[in-house]
Amino acid sequence: ADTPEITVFAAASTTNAITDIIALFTAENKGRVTTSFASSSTLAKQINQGAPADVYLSANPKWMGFLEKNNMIEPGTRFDLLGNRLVLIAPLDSSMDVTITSGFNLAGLLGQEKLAMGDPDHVPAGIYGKQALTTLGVWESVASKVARAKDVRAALMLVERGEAPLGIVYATDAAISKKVKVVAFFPENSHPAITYPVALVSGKATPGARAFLEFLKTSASGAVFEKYGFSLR
Amino acid sequence: MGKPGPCGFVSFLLLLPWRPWLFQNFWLAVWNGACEEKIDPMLDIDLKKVQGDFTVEAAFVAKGAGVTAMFGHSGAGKTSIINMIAGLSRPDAGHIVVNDHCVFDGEKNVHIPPEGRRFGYVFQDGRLFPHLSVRNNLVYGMKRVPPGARYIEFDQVVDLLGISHLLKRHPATLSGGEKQRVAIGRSLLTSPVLLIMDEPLASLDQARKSEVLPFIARLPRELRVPILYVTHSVDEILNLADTLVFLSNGKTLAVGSVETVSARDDFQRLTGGMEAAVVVSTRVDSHDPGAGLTRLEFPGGMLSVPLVDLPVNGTVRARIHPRNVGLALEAFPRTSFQNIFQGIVTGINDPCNGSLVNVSLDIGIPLMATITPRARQELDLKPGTRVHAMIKSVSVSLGYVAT
Amino acid sequence: MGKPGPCGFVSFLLLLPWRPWLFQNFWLAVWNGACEEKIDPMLDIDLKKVQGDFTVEAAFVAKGAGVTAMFGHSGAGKTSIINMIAGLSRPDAGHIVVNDHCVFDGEKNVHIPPEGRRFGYVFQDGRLFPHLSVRNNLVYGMKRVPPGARYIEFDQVVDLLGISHLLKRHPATLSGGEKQRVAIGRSLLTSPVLLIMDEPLASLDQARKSEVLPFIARLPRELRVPILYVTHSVDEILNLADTLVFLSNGKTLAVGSVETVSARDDFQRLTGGMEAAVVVSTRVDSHDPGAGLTRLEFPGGMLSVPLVDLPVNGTVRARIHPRNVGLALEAFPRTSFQNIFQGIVTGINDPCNGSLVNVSLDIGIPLMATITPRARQELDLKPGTRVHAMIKSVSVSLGYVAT
Amino acid sequence: MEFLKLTSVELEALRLSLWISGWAVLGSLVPGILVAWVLARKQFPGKVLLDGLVHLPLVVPPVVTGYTLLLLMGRRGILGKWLYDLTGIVFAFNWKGAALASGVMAFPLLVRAVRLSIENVDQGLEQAARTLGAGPIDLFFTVTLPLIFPGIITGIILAFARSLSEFGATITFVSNIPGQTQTLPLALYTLTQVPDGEAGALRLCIISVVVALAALVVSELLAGRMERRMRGKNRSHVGH
Amino acid sequence: MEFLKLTSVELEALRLSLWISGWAVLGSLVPGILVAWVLARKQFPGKVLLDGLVHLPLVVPPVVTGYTLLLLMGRRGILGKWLYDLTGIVFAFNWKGAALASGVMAFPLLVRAVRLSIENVDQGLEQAARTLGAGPIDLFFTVTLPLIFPGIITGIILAFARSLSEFGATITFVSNIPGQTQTLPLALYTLTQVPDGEAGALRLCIISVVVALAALVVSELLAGRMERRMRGKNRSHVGH
Ligand SMILES: Nc1ncnc2c1ncn2[C@@H]1O[C@H](COP(=O)(O)OP(=O)(O)OP(=O)(O)O)[C@@H](O)[C@H]1O
Ligand SMILES: Nc1ncnc2c1ncn2[C@@H]1O[C@H](COP(=O)(O)OP(=O)(O)OP(=O)(O)O)[C@@H](O)[C@H]1O
Ligand code: MOO
Ligand SMILES: [Mg+2]
Ligand SMILES: [Mg+2]
Repeated sequence: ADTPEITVFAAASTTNAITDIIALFTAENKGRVTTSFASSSTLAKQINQGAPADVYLSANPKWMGFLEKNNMIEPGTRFDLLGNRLVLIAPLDSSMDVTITSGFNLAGLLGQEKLAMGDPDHVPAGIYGKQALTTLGVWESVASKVARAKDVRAALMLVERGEAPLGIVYATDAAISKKVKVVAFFPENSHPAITYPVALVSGKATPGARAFLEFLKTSASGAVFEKYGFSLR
Repeated sequence: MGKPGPCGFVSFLLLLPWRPWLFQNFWLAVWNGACEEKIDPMLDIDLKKVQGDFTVEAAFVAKGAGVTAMFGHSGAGKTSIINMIAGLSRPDAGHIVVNDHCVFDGEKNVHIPPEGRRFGYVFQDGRLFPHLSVRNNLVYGMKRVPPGARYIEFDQVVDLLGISHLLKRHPATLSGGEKQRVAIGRSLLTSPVLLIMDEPLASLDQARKSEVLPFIARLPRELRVPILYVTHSVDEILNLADTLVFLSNGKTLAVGSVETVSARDDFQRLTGGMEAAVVVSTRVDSHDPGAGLTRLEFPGGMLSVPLVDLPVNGTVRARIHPRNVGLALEAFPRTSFQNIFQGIVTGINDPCNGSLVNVSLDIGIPLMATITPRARQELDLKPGTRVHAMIKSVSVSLGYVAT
Repeated sequence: MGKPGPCGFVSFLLLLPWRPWLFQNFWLAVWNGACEEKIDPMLDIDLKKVQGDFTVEAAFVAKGAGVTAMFGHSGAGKTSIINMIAGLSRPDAGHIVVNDHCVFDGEKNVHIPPEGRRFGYVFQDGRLFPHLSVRNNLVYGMKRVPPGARYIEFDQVVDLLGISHLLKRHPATLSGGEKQRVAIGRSLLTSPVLLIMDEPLASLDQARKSEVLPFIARLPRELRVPILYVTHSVDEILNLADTLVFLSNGKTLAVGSVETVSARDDFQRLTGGMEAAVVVSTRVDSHDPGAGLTRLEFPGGMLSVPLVDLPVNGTVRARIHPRNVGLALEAFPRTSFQNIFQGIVTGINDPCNGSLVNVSLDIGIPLMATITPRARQELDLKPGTRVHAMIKSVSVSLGYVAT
Repeated sequence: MEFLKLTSVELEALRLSLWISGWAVLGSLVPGILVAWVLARKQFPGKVLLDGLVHLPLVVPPVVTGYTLLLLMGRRGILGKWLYDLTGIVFAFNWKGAALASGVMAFPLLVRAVRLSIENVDQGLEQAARTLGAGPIDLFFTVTLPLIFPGIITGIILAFARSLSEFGATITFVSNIPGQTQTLPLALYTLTQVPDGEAGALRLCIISVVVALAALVVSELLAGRMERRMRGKNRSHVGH
Repeated sequence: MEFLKLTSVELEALRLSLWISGWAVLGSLVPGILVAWVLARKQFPGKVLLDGLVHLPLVVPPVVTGYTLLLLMGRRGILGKWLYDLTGIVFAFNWKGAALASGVMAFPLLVRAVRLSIENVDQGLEQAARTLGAGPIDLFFTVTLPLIFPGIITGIILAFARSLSEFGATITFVSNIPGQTQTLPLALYTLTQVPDGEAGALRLCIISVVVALAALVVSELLAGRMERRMRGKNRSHVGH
């Protein structure tokens, strides 16, 4: 019979996990899935302009809120799918040894060099990072040493290349790179909870799309997410 | 609705939606109609245009199919004028009427684009298409003329100009003279209704010139195509032209027959005086193949010239150069001078500070002889002296034009 | 180390690190040295080059500072040759030696770049710099010559060419003849050691020509600058040239004095026969201002011509056109003919199928008279007939060159 | 040479990139030449505006262009909606949109190159063509166009290369949908988001470069042939 | 006109953008003209490679260029390290790096425009200059360069506009540090990433456009003056 066609717009940072999950989903013959991975903001704006998305997985609640405000989200379908941790990373060969405590000497560790992180003005990981550093009382001292990257992956790359001795990224990003190591986890209470909300696009609440949304909650999916470093909400 | 005049018709066409290919055929229809009616070819030109500090203000009328030569010092405005006639630049005011068709009228705001005029134009600076082979350069204009309106053959032109071995080449590899010949061929092959040539033979050798010039001279007579011809060569003017337009500083100084205009002082000055000649219109009276002579009748009697192939009773222009006119007080038998005219000295002047003397004679027509002061003393010439003017028949030059 | 010859010296320079400004001064030093030593100017040229289907194979030597005219049909290879001499294209083999300096040698792999040769070149196609004003075009080359090596003044050139009113303009607005004049001025102002001119006067009016030609003619004599002059005008050749190089299909057919080369049949054919003339070298014997005559001595006696401003004992070339030579069986008194030579008919031929007869005479030198068949019959001319050749003094043309 | 074997995803991206860049160039060629001609030859009020408009996609970041396209040509867009009602053509989120985005981004480069060539055309030759009976349109095709051939080639190469690398405007306008809008740069971007993606990214990068290089070589050959013909094979040259 | 008053952040971004684009153009001008000349005039083995290399930044996505720059010119980069040791110049995370990235991205556009112009130069004029005593370098400055002025202007405008909009390579190579590397497009990008940033983004966009338009007008005036001079003020034209 006719397998449902589902289009998933997902934050680029979930590319691996979602790709794997879709493989599982189609293997069960539940439907054919098309994806588009881009930054959450791009996807949100596209959905707002009538993009053919059925499912939207955002890396932060802000852009989900934007779509909700514009009535582009099927009411009652939004839920928080994933969580993430914020970590301090260093190049693999780094000898740096850090414990994150209130007022730890980040500036001293950096010296003349930069701290790579997502742009604290808009990149979710950067926003969380700034909040964490502020809570820990070190933001003032390192603000001028921040290399604000376009997205988390760019920050990751700066550390990979050794251009920055330290960086702040998600645990999931640290997990995909073989050239960096996690130096320390930020205390979970140093920043608001990191959540990835997911929802159906308004008018797209088809059985297929609902099935996919449900499939994300299954333990099979959960295992995949955890494999890539996400925590489940 | 009354029958509209040509200018009216033209303005009407200009109101039509602008479709050049369609248009082109319209113009052709207009021209062809005209040609069939055998309207007497003529140019009626009156132009004014300001270009920087330079003002062109030229007006002339040339009647009958023929060669109109434009002559004037370098920078006199010749190229500027023919650009306007060809439609490449727009005059500020005036009118251009060719063969009774008005192609420009400042007041009625008529301005037919160049492609609607079907004038052939041989440019002073060649302007061959560098991306086309010589053959494609030649046929570029020809292809745009319906076969029915063509009066000249490809092979004929290629042979005349001696460019058959160049057809496959591209202009970049041609020599200066080869380029010039291709440019002439290209415009001839459009079978134009008026042929405009801007110093077309400047870089050709004499042998080629003497082939091309008579061919050009035949076009007006045989095909009724008027020619507007810019040149610095007095020889070419005297050989070709019916009407001479003499320009200076953008103004027409004189317009008229070659005979009258070329006799002007300012014309003679521009040609360096050296080239001055008395030009007479003559009628072919008879041929004498045995003696190798043709006899031409002119108001002063008969002029013998070497045998030429012209119809009896046709007219031909003869040029007698004052430096070739000898004077004697008696007539002598048994000389090689076939032309000895009795005449009377009408004036003597001395233009070159004592090294040369110009003697004006009346032998039925005015004639000039240039002699040395010594000869003047020996012959004791003064106004009223009766003399014999001796002219070698081979020193008389004839124009190509005869009708 | 022995003193290196010029070619060796040149190859040595070519090994130096390539610094054009430096180089330029080197070349100038080389040339200036030469000029001070007053080496007798000469051209020694031997070239071979294949261009497409066309092969240039030309060799000629011209001794003494003077005008070497290159003459040949359109496409004969004139421009190709002077491009090689100027250094703009490299011959496949041969050598080019100018004033004892070797600027190209195929075997020794010497090839001085054009800017090192300091030859002035007036191009057939103008090539003015469109981005520079006329004044800046004129001084472009001048500025690149040290003041000490300049032999010609800016004002002098501008006046001669009549371009002072154009100095502020840009080439785009100039007429054809104006462009040509600026191009001539531009190359003159480089004070070249050899002046190459490719049909430079083609688009000038006669009045301007007669001002510029004598000026050019003076350069070799007064400044010892040799000139290589390409032209289709026989007049210009006969007036200017000392040596005539006659080309056909890329080969030098003949090289030699104007007198000998211009007498060749193939030369006469190319000039249409109409321009043929007997050219004699003469010595200025005396001036007679009262009679308005200058007497020139030549192997046949004395030739009277209108008074000219030439030093006594100088040599000058006189041209006698066969069509201006009249024949009579007796000598007549009281005519305007100042030159009557007794001679003997040496041959008669009839080149034009009965319309003209060429009579060869011996009057001390060979002379030609063209007459009609009728005159031949009347005078009953045959080889051996004694005749009087009558030549109007004003019909003799003189060259500009005298030494 | 395992490394050189393309995966189906890569092949798909390559195919799509070529298709989209091809259409982008094809589609912008005629309007590009037209606009270049108008800018080179005509004087009219508002010329500066047209000029500015043409340069716009070059001046603003690609993302802005993409977003503007989304707003204008999206399914809800001002023009997009109207176009859909009129012709049924949809640009949003399909290859047509990607081609549109690439075309718009490449347009200024095409126009500038062609315009430069048109300004260099000797108008004397066009005048000659008119006296030979060619009207303005006729002569444009038979004289101007062949003479600006090198400029058109340059414009095409610039436009094609720019299209091939177009990322920001494309991902913003038509999103990153494999098989539909995922061109080489977008696939490359996706690969940078996954672990071990670097090798794949490098492969895609090499593919792009090879394609562009091939296009470059073809264009140089074409232009070279034209040039040789117009200058004469054995043109005199200045030696050193 | 509250809307038109720039905030200090915007002013800073504008200042930095102009500074960086200016240096990018200035720095690439001389090598660009040189490379264009070599490509237009010389035949040598490996010419295709040089040609391809020049086009590379146009062909690969800007992010890749930025990444490559990071690999090469970063503080730990192959060349960057060496350059630092030698001269003390650092490109990483400062305006110099931004200018380098912009310059590299704009380079192919500059080269192509100039090359096109050089190919159009009548070599007969250069030959004339040589017979007038100008050596190859002399004539390049006094004849070739003035004649390709329109091409240089076009190249500069393309390069400047491209620099002004450069985003991907810059943000990848030197990151987005306000006051140091945050140019207009980077500031604009930041604003597009927050839900309420549109008004601010529009302002920055308008600033970019105004700057570019001003540059465009100046360039057209310059080129126009040159053109008028070279063609003659009242040049004959074909009317309709
Ligand atoms: N834009 C301009 N500004 C000033 N003068 C100009 C302009 N355009 C042309 N002229 C002048 O107009 C005059 C006429 O030029 P034109 O080309 O018609 O001369 P011509 O008679 O054909 O001369 P030639 O025999 O030398 O070709 C020249 O003196 C030229 O300098
Ligand atoms: N690349 C080429 N391939 C074939 N033939 C060529 C090439 N380049 C030049 N030629 C031929 O060489 C011949 C000599 O040309 P050149 O320009 O030297 O003639 P020229 O004597 O100056 O003639 P003109 O008096 O017409 O200027 C011409 O017939 C020309 O067609
Ligand atoms: O949605 Mo993103 O790619 O984590 O900014
Ligand atoms: Mg003229
Ligand atoms: Mg020639």
